[in-house]
Amino acid sequence: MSEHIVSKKIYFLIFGALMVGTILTVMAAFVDLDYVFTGANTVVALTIAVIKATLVVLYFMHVRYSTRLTWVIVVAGFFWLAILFALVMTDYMSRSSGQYNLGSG
Amino acid sequence: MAAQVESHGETHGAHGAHSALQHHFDNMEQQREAGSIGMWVFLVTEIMFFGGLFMAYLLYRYKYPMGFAVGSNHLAWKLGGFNTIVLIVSSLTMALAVYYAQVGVRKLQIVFLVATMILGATFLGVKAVEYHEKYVDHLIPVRGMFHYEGTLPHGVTQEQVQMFYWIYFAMTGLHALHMIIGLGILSFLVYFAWRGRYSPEYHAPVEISGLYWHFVDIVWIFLFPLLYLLGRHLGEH
Amino acid sequence: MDIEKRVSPDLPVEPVESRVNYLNAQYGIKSWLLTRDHKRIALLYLGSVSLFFMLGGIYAMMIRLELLTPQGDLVQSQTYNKLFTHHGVLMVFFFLIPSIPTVLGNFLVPLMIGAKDLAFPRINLLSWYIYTLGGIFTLWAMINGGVDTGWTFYTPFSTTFSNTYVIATGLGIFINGFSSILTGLNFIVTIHTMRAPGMTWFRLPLFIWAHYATSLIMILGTPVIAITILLVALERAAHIGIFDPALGGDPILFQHLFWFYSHPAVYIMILPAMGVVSELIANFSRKNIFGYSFVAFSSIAIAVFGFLVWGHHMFASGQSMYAGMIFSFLSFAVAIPSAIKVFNWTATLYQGSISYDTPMLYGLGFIGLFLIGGMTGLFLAALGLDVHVTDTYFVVAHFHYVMVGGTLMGYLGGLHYWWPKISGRMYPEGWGRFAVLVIFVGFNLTFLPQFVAGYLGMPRRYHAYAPEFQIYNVMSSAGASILGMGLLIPLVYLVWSMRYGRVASANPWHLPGLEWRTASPPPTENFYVTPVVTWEAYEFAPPEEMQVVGKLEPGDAGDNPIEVAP
Amino acid sequence: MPEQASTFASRVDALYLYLCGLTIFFTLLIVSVLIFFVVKYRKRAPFEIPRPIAGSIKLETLWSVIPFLIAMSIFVWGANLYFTMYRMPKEPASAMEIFVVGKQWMWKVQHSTGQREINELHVPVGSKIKLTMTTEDVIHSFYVPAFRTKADVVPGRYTSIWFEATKPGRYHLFCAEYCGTNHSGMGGWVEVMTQTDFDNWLSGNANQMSPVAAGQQLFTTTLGCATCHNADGTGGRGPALTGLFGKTVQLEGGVTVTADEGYIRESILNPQAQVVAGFQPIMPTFKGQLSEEQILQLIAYIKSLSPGQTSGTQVTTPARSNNPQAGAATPEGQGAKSLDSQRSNPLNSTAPRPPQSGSSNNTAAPNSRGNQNRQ
Ligand code: HEA
Ligand code: HEA
Ligand code: CUA
Ligand SMILES: [Cu+2]
Repeated sequence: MSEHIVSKKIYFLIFGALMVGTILTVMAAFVDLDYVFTGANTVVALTIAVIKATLVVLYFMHVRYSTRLTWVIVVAGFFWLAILFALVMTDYMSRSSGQYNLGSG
Repeated sequence: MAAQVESHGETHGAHGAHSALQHHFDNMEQQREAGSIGMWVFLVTEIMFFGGLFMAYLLYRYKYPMGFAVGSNHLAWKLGGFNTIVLIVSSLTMALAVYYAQVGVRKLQIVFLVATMILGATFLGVKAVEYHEKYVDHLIPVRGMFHYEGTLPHGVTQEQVQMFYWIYFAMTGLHALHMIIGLGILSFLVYFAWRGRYSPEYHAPVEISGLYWHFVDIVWIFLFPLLYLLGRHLGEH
Repeated sequence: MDIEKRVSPDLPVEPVESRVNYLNAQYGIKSWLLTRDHKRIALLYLGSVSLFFMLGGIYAMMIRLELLTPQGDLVQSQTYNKLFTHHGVLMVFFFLIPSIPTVLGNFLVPLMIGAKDLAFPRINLLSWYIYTLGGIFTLWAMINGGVDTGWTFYTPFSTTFSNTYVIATGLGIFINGFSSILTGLNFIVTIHTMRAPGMTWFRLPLFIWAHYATSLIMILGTPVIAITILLVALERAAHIGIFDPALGGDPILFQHLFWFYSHPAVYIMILPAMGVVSELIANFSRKNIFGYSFVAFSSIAIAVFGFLVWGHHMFASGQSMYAGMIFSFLSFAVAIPSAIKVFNWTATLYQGSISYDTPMLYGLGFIGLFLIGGMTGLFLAALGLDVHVTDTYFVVAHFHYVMVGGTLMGYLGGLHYWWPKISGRMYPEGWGRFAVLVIFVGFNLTFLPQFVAGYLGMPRRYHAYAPEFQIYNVMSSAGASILGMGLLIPLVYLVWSMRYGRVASANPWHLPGLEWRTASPPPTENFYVTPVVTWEAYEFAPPEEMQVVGKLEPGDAGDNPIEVAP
Repeated sequence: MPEQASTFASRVDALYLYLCGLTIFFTLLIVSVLIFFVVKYRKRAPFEIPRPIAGSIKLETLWSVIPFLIAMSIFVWGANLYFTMYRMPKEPASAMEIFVVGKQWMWKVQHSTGQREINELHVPVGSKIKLTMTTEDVIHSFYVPAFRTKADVVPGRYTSIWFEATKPGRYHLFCAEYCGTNHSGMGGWVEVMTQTDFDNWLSGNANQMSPVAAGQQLFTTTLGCATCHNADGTGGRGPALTGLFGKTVQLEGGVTVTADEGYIRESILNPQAQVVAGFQPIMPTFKGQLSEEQILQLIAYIKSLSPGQTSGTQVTTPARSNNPQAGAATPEGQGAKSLDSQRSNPLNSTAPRPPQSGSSNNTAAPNSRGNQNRQ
């Protein structure tokens, strides 16, 4: 398959979206969202970051127009990171006192 | 060595003998694809490389949420935000440099590569200013040098703030290192672009370096909120 | 045996040099050190990997010598600690992990898929330089004083308490890691983009599947150990409390990060060997492998699920019990693909035409020893039992069974199997079989008693031990000297055969694989004509139907297996 | 088979035998089939081409599912055993608590009745013993093969295991986690005695203060905790400590924690990290001033203020009467002082630590522990 040339217009559109995302991130960070649930700010910040990253990956990095293989590689990368996070945190979050681990409070 | 490559299948023909074709590839398409997959696979290793630090971040933030908020609130978020914008613009210029390589406008290609480099250097300059501020504030997380001078809220100790700061330095330092490498790659690209090496048929190096540059940008997209903004909603301490 | 009989003594043996091949295409040191030919790089790796193996082996012999008596009288405890650390570091990072991929994989992946080279020849050479640099770094650290942390570098001992060359060794391993990453990257890209026409995924030899799976682990796991080692170095240098509980850090985090790589790394070690054994079993019984897709996908399954079980090294370490349970469950799950392989290999033999050449003997030895090693892995994955045997010689015996009995056997088997292709010469068959026997006996004598000592409670990394364990240690040391002798034999005759061995034909074993359809040794380009694959993997055909695509003239001596025996 | 001297031993051995049986079964199965095939189907003619066999889904299923089921049986068995071994017995009051501190390269033991030992552990046969363990420096691992139990001790944390010895005798105690130069020398003996022998042994070594008494002395006199928490722990400027242990505590900032060993330790070393709701953060840190053993003594004392929750001190032995509070006449930590090699500690400062203490001495500050807001 031959390569796909993304038009300049799309680049500028994405750029605009990224800027908006950045501004939103900053604005959201200063609003206390803890009343929704604890850590809501982080969730918002990360959601925006993930959207921004996805835009970069899809358009600036042309994954949208690439082979399935590229998709698989990208997804695999993040999936493995998730494995690392998930299983390590399983350990820490399920440590409870009174049993084998009397870790503090 | 076999200069004359025996190509196989139907794919050969048109661009069989481009001067940039390495002897072990059948055609440019195969070579380009190999390069691009190679870079993607490399970026996956980069994800995992940064991943170790993100893991440490996740764990210690989980353990010391307040300590992290205190440390974070002491960072210069305006400088960080400025740098975020700088990087996003540099991603745009990089994408445009690739675009002009694809359509074969050499002059604009060079212009945008150089613009990307200038933006990258700006980022590093701002970063240096930030590091210097931290140095002045005794926030270098080395034993004996670190001391957070602000008042600590209940439940926060010096160690926790220090924990934030080493993660901050490790992550942004590693990121900056990648930026520096990126600048090195870009200067090669500028040199070869100036020599007229890239054409609509052959510009894989520009494209692949672009992937790298965008990846470094993505890392920053996560670092900025995670490091600079995590405790802003709690107000200044 | 019958192969040897078929050699007609009066047949003129054509000297290898007469044909242009990768070995004689160019001469001089520079042509080697700057080569981009994957086959030459494989030989560079063969040299360096063997060097590290011998060093590691010498350390092993010193360990065994020390453990002859319970008192710990030969060397001081500090020295002993360095011995097993150096042994472990060299064997794991500088021998076993690179061994099969960089030597056999480098040589054979392009040949087997019908490519002219790996996708990135320069990166391939670079990876060898990085490996060498890392090795020199590590050796330098060892000569200057050494490390005593064990190959696992547990914190806070390694970060705060040890006063040996932790940073230098760590950097050596860190550098070496990039060589591993680059090799994996190269393989993945090559297998994806460089297969010859007609070489579909399901026509790939299982060796390639195994290397693909291995490469996945290399690129996904190695970066994590790299950053972890960097953090250990940083913590040692700046003492900022990353892993130091005194400063709010968590030493267990290190263990998570370390094993996130190091457990998958044990599959980096075993998967290529499994690939070799699949080749050996199929080819020496002249049959296609039983359940091809099961064997192929079990490699991928091992690679993927292998990432989910690292916590089984931490059952007694202070990890949460629930996490322990998850990890234990997954460890049992990951054993199933290995079981599938073992059963399929066995079934492949059914109604085959089995010959007893040295490589096959290694292959059969592998199955038996890996079986025992793997089954004892199940002992360790069983939570309540692991509490008793963790950090004892039971573990030591387990991993030597899989690593030495498994991977080393596979590596030696592969080396013998492809030796004619690599060197253009045959190894001496009689000596080969004799060496297998000695190695097999020596190996079992060395490591079986360690299971007993371990279950009786002898902790590992012990310089001096309780006298009641002596009997097992004496047996083990005796076995180790037999094993050492056994390993000496191939070392000698392989070197010898490079010059004096019988000249090998293009296809001495009469097999259908692509690598056998080019000359021995192959020309630099591998194939003069890009092969078009029209046959399935392990599809045996009468010799006259097997087309040879990598020769200069059609009538090249050695092409017709009936006229010219090996 | 090593000596079986605890209630776990036979259960671990049973699982072991089951696995040995499986291993032998599969090894014999595969090896005999292998040999049979290799002999039966050996090559008869040079270029034989045996009939290709693609495979069989039925067989594949069979030899995936059966091993999986077998594996699951091992998993369930092993997990069950694990929980028995590592989860404290339900009735904590019935267990006798012993404190163990690992240190390069020795095990320091203190009984709830005050007896101290190094590299030895005396326990009575037939009662549940709970070990609460930590370490002053690196990770060690407490391993008694005859009991089939072991656990790593991790700096900055408490690890507990329990066992019930079943047979009097002298058994090896090993350190199983590599801990440096003299790792192989870090061991000793566990002496399991009949109850009467044990009582005699206790009374023969009774001139030492119990951890509770020592802790009380630290609390009231040496450290002056009583100024704020009151001598009987009823509280004052500091929160009340009576009945605290095991309860849920409301912290400043809305967080709640369970008052377990780790919490108490944390509060002593890093008082600012967990301030009880309604109190001022005025408590100074005791980081660097206390050995691990002294912290354990304080914990023992605070536990003793919550009678329902205490464990060790509840064990009534004749020896206890020989070990009266009068023992308090002996100066504090007589044992602690002599056993603890008096590590000099550069970190005996009050919080927050000034930006000095540049000594990069490797052995610095193994006593001071970081705080942990969460485990
Ligand atoms: C090549 C390397 C290699 C391989 C392949 C394996 C394979 C396995 N290992 Fe091993 N292991 C090591 C190298 C390896 N290991 C090393 C180096 C260490 C120690 C590190 C250190 O601490 O220094 C270690 C330690 C280790 C531990 C930690 C011990 C401890 O420290 O307490 C555990 C625990 O679960 C474990 C389990 C397993 C399991 C379940 C497998 C499985 O993958 C095995 C699967 C294979 C089979 C099961 C055999 C074939 C199957 C059949 C014949 C069918 C019958 C099967 C069933 C009924 C299920 N290993
Ligand atoms: C690839 C991995 C690998 C290999 C191949 C080996 C090979 C051997 N190992 Fe190793 N071993 C490890 C990996 C490996 N080991 C690891 C990871 C550890 C843990 C380290 C730690 O705890 O940190 C360990 C630990 C370890 C111990 C435990 C130490 C302790 O805990 O105190 C012992 C003890 O017997 C031992 C013995 C041996 C022996 C006898 C061999 C033999 O198979 C070696 C045979 C090889 C040769 C002898 C060299 C080749 C032959 C020649 C050059 C001929 C000339 C030589 C002679 C005639 C002597 N090893
Ligand atoms: Cu303490 Cu090993
Ligand atoms: Cu493992």
